[in-house]
Amino acid sequence: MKIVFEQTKGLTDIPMRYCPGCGHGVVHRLVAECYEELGVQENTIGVAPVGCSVFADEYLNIDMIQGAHGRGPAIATGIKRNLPDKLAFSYQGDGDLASIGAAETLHAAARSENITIIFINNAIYGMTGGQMAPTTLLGMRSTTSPAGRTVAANGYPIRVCELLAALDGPVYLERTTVDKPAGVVKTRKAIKRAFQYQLEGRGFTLVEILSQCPTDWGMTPLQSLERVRNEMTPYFPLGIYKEPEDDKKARPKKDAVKKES
Amino acid sequence: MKIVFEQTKGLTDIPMRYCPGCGHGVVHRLVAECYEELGVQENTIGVAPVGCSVFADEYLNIDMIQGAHGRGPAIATGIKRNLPDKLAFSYQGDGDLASIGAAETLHAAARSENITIIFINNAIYGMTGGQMAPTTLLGMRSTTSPAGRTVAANGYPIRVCELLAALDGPVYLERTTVDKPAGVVKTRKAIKRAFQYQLEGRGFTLVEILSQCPTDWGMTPLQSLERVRNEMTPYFPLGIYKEPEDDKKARPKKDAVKKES
Amino acid sequence: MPKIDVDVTRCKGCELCIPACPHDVIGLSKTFSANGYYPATMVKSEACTGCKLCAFVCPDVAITVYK
Amino acid sequence: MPKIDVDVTRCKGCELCIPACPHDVIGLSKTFSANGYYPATMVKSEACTGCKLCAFVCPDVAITVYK
Amino acid sequence: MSERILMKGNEALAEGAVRAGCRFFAGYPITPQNEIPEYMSWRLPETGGTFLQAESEVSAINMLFGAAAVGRRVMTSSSSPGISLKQEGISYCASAELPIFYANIVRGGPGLGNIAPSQGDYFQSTRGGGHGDYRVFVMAPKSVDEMANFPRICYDIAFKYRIPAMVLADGILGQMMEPVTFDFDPVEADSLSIPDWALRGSKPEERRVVKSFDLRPGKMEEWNYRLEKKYDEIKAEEVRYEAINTDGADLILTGYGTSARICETAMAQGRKEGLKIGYIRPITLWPFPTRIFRDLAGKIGKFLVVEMSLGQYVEDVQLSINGRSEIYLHKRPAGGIPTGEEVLEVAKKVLSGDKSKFYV
Amino acid sequence: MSERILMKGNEALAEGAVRAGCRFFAGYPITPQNEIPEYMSWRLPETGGTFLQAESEVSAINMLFGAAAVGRRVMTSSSSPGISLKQEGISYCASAELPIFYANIVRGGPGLGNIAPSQGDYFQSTRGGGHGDYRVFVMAPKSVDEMANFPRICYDIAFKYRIPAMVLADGILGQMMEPVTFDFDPVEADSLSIPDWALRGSKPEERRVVKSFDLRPGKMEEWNYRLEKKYDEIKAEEVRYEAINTDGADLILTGYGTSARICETAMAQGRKEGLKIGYIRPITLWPFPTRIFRDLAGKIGKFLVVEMSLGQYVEDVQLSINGRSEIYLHKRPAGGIPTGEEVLEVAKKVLSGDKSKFYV
Amino acid sequence: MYQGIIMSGFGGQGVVSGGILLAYAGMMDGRNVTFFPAYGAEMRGGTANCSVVVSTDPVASPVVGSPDTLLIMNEPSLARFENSLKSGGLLILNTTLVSSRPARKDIKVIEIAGSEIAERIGNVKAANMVMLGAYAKLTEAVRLGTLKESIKKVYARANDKMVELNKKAIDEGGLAA
Amino acid sequence: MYQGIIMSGFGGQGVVSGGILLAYAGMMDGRNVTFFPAYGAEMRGGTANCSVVVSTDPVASPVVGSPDTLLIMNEPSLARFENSLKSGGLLILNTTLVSSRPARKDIKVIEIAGSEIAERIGNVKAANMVMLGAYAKLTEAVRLGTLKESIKKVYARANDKMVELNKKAIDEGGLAA
Ligand SMILES: Cc1ncc(C[n+]2csc(CCOP(=O)(O)OP(=O)(O)O)c2C)c(N)n1
Ligand SMILES: Cc1ncc(C[n+]2csc(CCOP(=O)(O)OP(=O)(O)O)c2C)c(N)n1
Ligand code: SF4
Ligand code: SF4
Ligand code: SF4
Ligand code: SF4
Ligand code: SF4
Ligand code: SF4
Ligand SMILES: [Mg+2]
Ligand SMILES: [Mg+2]
Repeated sequence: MKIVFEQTKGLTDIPMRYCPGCGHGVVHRLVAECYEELGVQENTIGVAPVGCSVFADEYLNIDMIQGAHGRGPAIATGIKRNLPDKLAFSYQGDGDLASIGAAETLHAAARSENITIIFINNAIYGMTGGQMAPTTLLGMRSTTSPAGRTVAANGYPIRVCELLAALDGPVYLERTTVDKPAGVVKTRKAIKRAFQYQLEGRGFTLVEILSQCPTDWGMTPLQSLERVRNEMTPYFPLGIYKEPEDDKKARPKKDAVKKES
Repeated sequence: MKIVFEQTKGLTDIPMRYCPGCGHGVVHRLVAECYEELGVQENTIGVAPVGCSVFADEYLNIDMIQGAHGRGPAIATGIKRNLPDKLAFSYQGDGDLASIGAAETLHAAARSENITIIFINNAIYGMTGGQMAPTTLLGMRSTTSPAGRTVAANGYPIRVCELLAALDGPVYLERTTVDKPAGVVKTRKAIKRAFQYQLEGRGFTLVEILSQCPTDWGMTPLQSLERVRNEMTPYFPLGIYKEPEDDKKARPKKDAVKKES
Repeated sequence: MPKIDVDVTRCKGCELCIPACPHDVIGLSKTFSANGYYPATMVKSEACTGCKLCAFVCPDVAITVYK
Repeated sequence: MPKIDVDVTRCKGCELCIPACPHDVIGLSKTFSANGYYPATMVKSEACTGCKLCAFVCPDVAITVYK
Repeated sequence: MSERILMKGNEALAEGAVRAGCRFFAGYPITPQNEIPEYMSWRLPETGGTFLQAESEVSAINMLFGAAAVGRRVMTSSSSPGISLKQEGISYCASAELPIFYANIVRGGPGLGNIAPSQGDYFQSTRGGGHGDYRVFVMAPKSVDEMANFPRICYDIAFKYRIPAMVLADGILGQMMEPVTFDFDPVEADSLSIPDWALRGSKPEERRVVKSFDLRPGKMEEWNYRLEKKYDEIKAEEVRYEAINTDGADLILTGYGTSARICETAMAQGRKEGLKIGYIRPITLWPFPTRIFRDLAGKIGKFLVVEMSLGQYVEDVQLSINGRSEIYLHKRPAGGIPTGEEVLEVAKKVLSGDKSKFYV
Repeated sequence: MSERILMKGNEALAEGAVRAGCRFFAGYPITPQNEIPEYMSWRLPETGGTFLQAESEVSAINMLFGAAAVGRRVMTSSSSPGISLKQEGISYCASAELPIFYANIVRGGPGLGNIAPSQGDYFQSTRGGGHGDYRVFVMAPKSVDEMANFPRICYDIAFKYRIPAMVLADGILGQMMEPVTFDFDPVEADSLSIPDWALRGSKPEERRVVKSFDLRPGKMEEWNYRLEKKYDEIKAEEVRYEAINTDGADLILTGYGTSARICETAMAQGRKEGLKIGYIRPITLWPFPTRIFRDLAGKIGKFLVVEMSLGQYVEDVQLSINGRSEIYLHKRPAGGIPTGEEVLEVAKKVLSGDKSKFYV
Repeated sequence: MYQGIIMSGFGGQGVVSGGILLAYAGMMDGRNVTFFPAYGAEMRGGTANCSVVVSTDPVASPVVGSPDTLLIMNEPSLARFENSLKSGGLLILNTTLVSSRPARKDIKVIEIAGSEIAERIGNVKAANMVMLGAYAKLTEAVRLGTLKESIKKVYARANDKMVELNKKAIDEGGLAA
Repeated sequence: MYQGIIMSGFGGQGVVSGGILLAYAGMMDGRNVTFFPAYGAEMRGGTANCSVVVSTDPVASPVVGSPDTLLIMNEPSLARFENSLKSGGLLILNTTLVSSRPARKDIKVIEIAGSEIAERIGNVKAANMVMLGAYAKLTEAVRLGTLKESIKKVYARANDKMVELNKKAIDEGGLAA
């Protein structure tokens, strides 16, 4: 009997300190599997955000840097411009990427900076205890929208892939989930593709992963998966929002963006 | 013989200190004419940016506030949330709005903050002497892109209307020019419409005006109009990028957005 | 007869009004102003229709139009 | 026979693997671990096909699959 | 009004601000102050006020810039890194003479640091982390009760002098619960008169302009002298401190905020043991209570400064004492919290002539 | 190498940085320092380096955070409000021990202020405008020649101790032209060894992590003590100053940067007139040349501090003198530039016993 | 009188609300009190703890480094806090969920089947109250009666049944101690 | 020797480049020199000015508050700077473009038809050189020869014809003074 699935060498042995059922763990693993599989683990530099995944450097078995809240794209830019042959990615939460770091994200994308962003959209500020995120759904409760998010008070949740797709800079943008095995497989493929494009020097890539935060959603892990499926994906449609023209033509139709009506 | 055109009471008597032929002057006048015509001059609060129009408070004959570079949308938010019955607008340049203030712009738009932004896109940092702006065209020289802007070094210019149109928040977005009388008339109409929507409490409105900066472009005023027409409008197509559904249906087809192919 | 009046304390001689006028009414003055500019002036005053197009484009609100 | 091995020092009893398994192989243990969680365990071990779906969704990389 | 309530420091501060008339809050989450925005998010709407979660600290301080300019009592809060990001905006408020109120619930720095209690932002608060010559009125509560009652004082000063006012507190004061009594009647925000400088939409003849600069030659220098005059007035009028058992003391313990509580305990225990220990605690960090130190300098031989930072507060003590007494320093940065016993032990060493903590 | 060139201060600084090995610059335009990014925008590509116009000052400092972490010699520059925005990032660099070099070409504050020369950011530079206990190596050039030559010293110190290093200069030093001689051989950036802490992509066993925090209990306190030790070493080793005619002087003039030049002129003129005037000028503002002041304190009766700010630099002088001499202060904020005659006049008044400028 | 208390257990065992109740009761009894929670990243991973001080003198710091009393509600908490207890201090152990026993001999250990008792009287979640009842009985830092009276004030949203259950749990704790 | 000079005119009259040339020549003559431009918002509106110091002693500040010499190239500049000139100072006036005359009687005024001369010898833009030639001749702060020699160094991109024209303009200025 042989092992058909085990922990990737891309991860360290340290058990992850995320809450039970948290989406960060799976995504960490996928990121690690991708750089390992691409044979670039020793040539990868990761940027950890401020957010629950501030600890990513303990788990991802590569050179890592942890910087100021929201500034991952700028930090990755500083790295990549000086070491253009390395794989550089920034791992970020929704508060980090779309709120305080909105300008850095937008401009790295507009510059078509040759970096990859792994974007965990869990519609909440996890680390700080459940405040409203720029991606918190309308009606969703958080500790700073205790009666539920409303347009009047807080405006609309931001769809990052759709927004960045309006720029010329991004090369590849895809939104996935990790709520079931098929989603996990797709996410892995997306991350790998993003890394590959970067290694080919094509420019800015981003994978947005809809993820669960059972703790700050006040749900069991299984309930939280239901929310991802039933509440998040309708507002944040899964799919590819930008890809190189050549690949687009090659790809079968069914992968196309399913936008909300 | 009677006067058929004279300076609006919306402006003070102080001669404007802009360079000869600068686009700011015309737009100041149009803004002033609009609030005057709408009968809300005494109920309007304007936010002046950091940029050449930092002096707007000397010319616009209303209550004005001048704040930190790029933060106009946040300042206008602070005003409007506390005085919801007043007309509040933020007047901003491209560096101010789309570079340092990108996050503030994006989030005011996403919140559908009930304010208006008058956005002067002159593709350059005017006040500081001609550095590259986020809207500087590819190939265009500036003091920080002395050999001309390139994708590799500086990425792509940002199209603000197109970008914000990807959000749910904005109610009205239009791009115009002031390069000839017809453009001036259209710009005036657009500003007035934006103000009206705000007075109706509909939410976020923005008018982007392609404008000339003869000084930092190193051109005569007349040459600079040519650049607006021949170089800017192809990359920044004029038109309406977002408007209330009801108005859209009512409007004749020809006003529709002419996008680049 | 329609005419325009250029405020020389405001006019900066940018010439934007010149091509804006459909009847070639405007040109630059030959002498410069206290501010050091050659201000706009009517060079074909009889052709003015009072259409205001020149005033629309003037960045310095230097033009008053009479009709 | 295919099987999975759950690392009880990593498993947090989140149950995500349970519905992921197409053959209802997994359940939670009745006793809690040193970390205070009820870890996942094979409750119908004979049904395991080694398909790895459970491992795919486990956020704590607690599952090793043998086949 | 005189009811005793068990409250968390952050919530007491928020409630204190609301009772003092705050009707606009903009902020961005950060530990250990999240209870402030969270509290405001339901409390302000109750009063007809507005809570806004800003997209960043930079945006929040600029929302305040706008909101303060229309004459509202406004507030923001954050913790160290977030307060650093607000420095430009605070400098703008100071220059434009906008009265804002904010709180820094300090965490351990520098960098991301940790979320443990710390006093590492003393310099930033008292010297202005922002650019240019300006000052902020800084209050340092030592209890949850003071967290509850200082916002009102801050608003009064902020509006009287048109300057930013802040509460500087460490994570302990933000996170702990203690009994609280609000010592003032709630302010009816609507009854507050609109300041004559506030933007409200005006007739052209009466229009108002708020700005933070004047580019005409020499004018910005004058602008600064005008601000300086105001600061001098505040220095003369608004100093607050507490001084206990200073008469005939052999040693004065001094610290602010949580360090002050610890000094107080050490003093109490020391006096029980017959040691002549006194204690001074600045309540306002700017303006600093220079005079009380100056008055005692020379008379009392030794001062022991206790701070949860690496030698920041001590500079103000030294500037006040100006060489006329010995100063000793006990410092613990970024989450190191001295205990009363620890401080007393140091005090005894100092009294016995041990120079190891000698500062100057 | 010893050629004399007429250069603008900002350009001399930029060229000095490039010759000292700078190969990455990220910045955002702001007067009066625009010549720095403008120069870098063509100069760095010539050397194979990278110039980036960042979307903001916040982004620029964080680009440096990344670029410094891979071991490059990096630079950013700005002026007052922009430097305020960078404070969070500077605190992060200090905590993560990343050697960065930056310049603040100060303008008149607070707020938007004006673009006239000023020294109003002394506190921010020397006390840390950011959060937490940290220090930045601060050099204050007084001439374009020093603008050209100080970047190299800053890089040396920054890399030796792994700390941020900065040049603090006012708009005069940035905008004026003066003859310059580069007093060092250009550094070949490619020949610099890659520091052993730099991120380069590593084998798992050798992987490197750059971060600015440690959340484990007590660890951040240790982290701070480690930084403090380094700062103490720098205080002991890296102080630089200039002291002229101090022996037997009746009065010492002191100022830094442009103020120092002015003091020097006043001294020269005063001595021509037979007055015993000396002069001290700190070259490093942090570490501050405390010792030279301390050594002269008590011996020389009077010190006259000249600063283009409202009483910031004088605090360090006072902390050094510690009550043992009289200190006088002549201050001009936000664009007020004292002349040599003006300073000499004040000096004469002080010598004659006039107390109107008495500081402490 | 000075009592520094640390209460520790799993998230969900009511450690924080128990601590607040204790502080509140202390206040009602005229003591100086402080309550200090573990917060932020410390919270991740499912354990919770808080510090309470009840004292006749003003409280210097609410951070309890060396507690006089430990209320230990689960296994990991024992390991984490045992060594911090003052020599001669009191350790109250929820034996239902803690199978180990302290190694130290210089402390006083009281074993209470907290969760079991709570389950028996109606809700395992009242185990925190059982522990507090035992604490009040043993130390007299707060009065048992005040603890019970405080329930309604501290848990404003609790219904009568809940209040009664909690009161009962406090009494049971007192009896068991 | 200490000479504080302000040169002022319209943008395009070569005020800045003239100032730099003067400073450069001063440096070549072994003087201490500084050049300080007006910058930023001051520049808007089409006027330009700069300060130059040429001195045998080290220069304290490059900001010239009360100049020893004024080189005035257009009308508005006269109004702006006349009063700042030191008593007994030198005012060199480009009479082609300045029709007013200074009101002050305590200064020395030299009238040079700078723009006219420049136009005559080939390019009105060389008026700045005419003024500088006059200045060098009158004050001897820099040598006329050094000024001419410096042209090639300072205007690295100037072609030979331009260089010659500028040299000529300097000479003409010297003659006119
Ligand atoms: C400048 C600054 N502001 C705020 C914070 C506090 N903070 C830490 S993480 C975080 C947000 C976390 O949310 P998100 O980015 O969505 O990540 P998640 O934890 O949900 O994965 C915030 C606001 C900080 N550390 N620094
Ligand atoms: C924080 C900060 N950064 C930079 C500046 C300098 N600055 C002033 S205006 C400006 C840009 C002006 O360009 P734009 O916004 O396009 O306006 P324009 O002058 O072209 O109308 C900059 C960078 C500043 N004042 N504050
Ligand atoms: S708080 Fe949410 S995002 Fe953070 S570790 Fe827990 S579940 Fe994951
Ligand atoms: S620099 Fe450009 S934008 Fe500024 S006033 Fe002059 S022409 Fe207008
Ligand atoms: S009013 Fe019309 S016709 Fe008359 S000058 Fe102006 S543009 Fe020409
Ligand atoms: S457009 Fe206005 S400013 Fe320009 S030349 Fe005509 S009148 Fe003068
Ligand atoms: S490997 Fe497949 S069958 Fe086996 S337990 Fe996992 S999911 Fe079930
Ligand atoms: S998914 Fe992983 S952590 Fe969760 S219960 Fe299953 S094995 Fe345990
Ligand atoms: Mg999140
Ligand atoms: Mg612009």
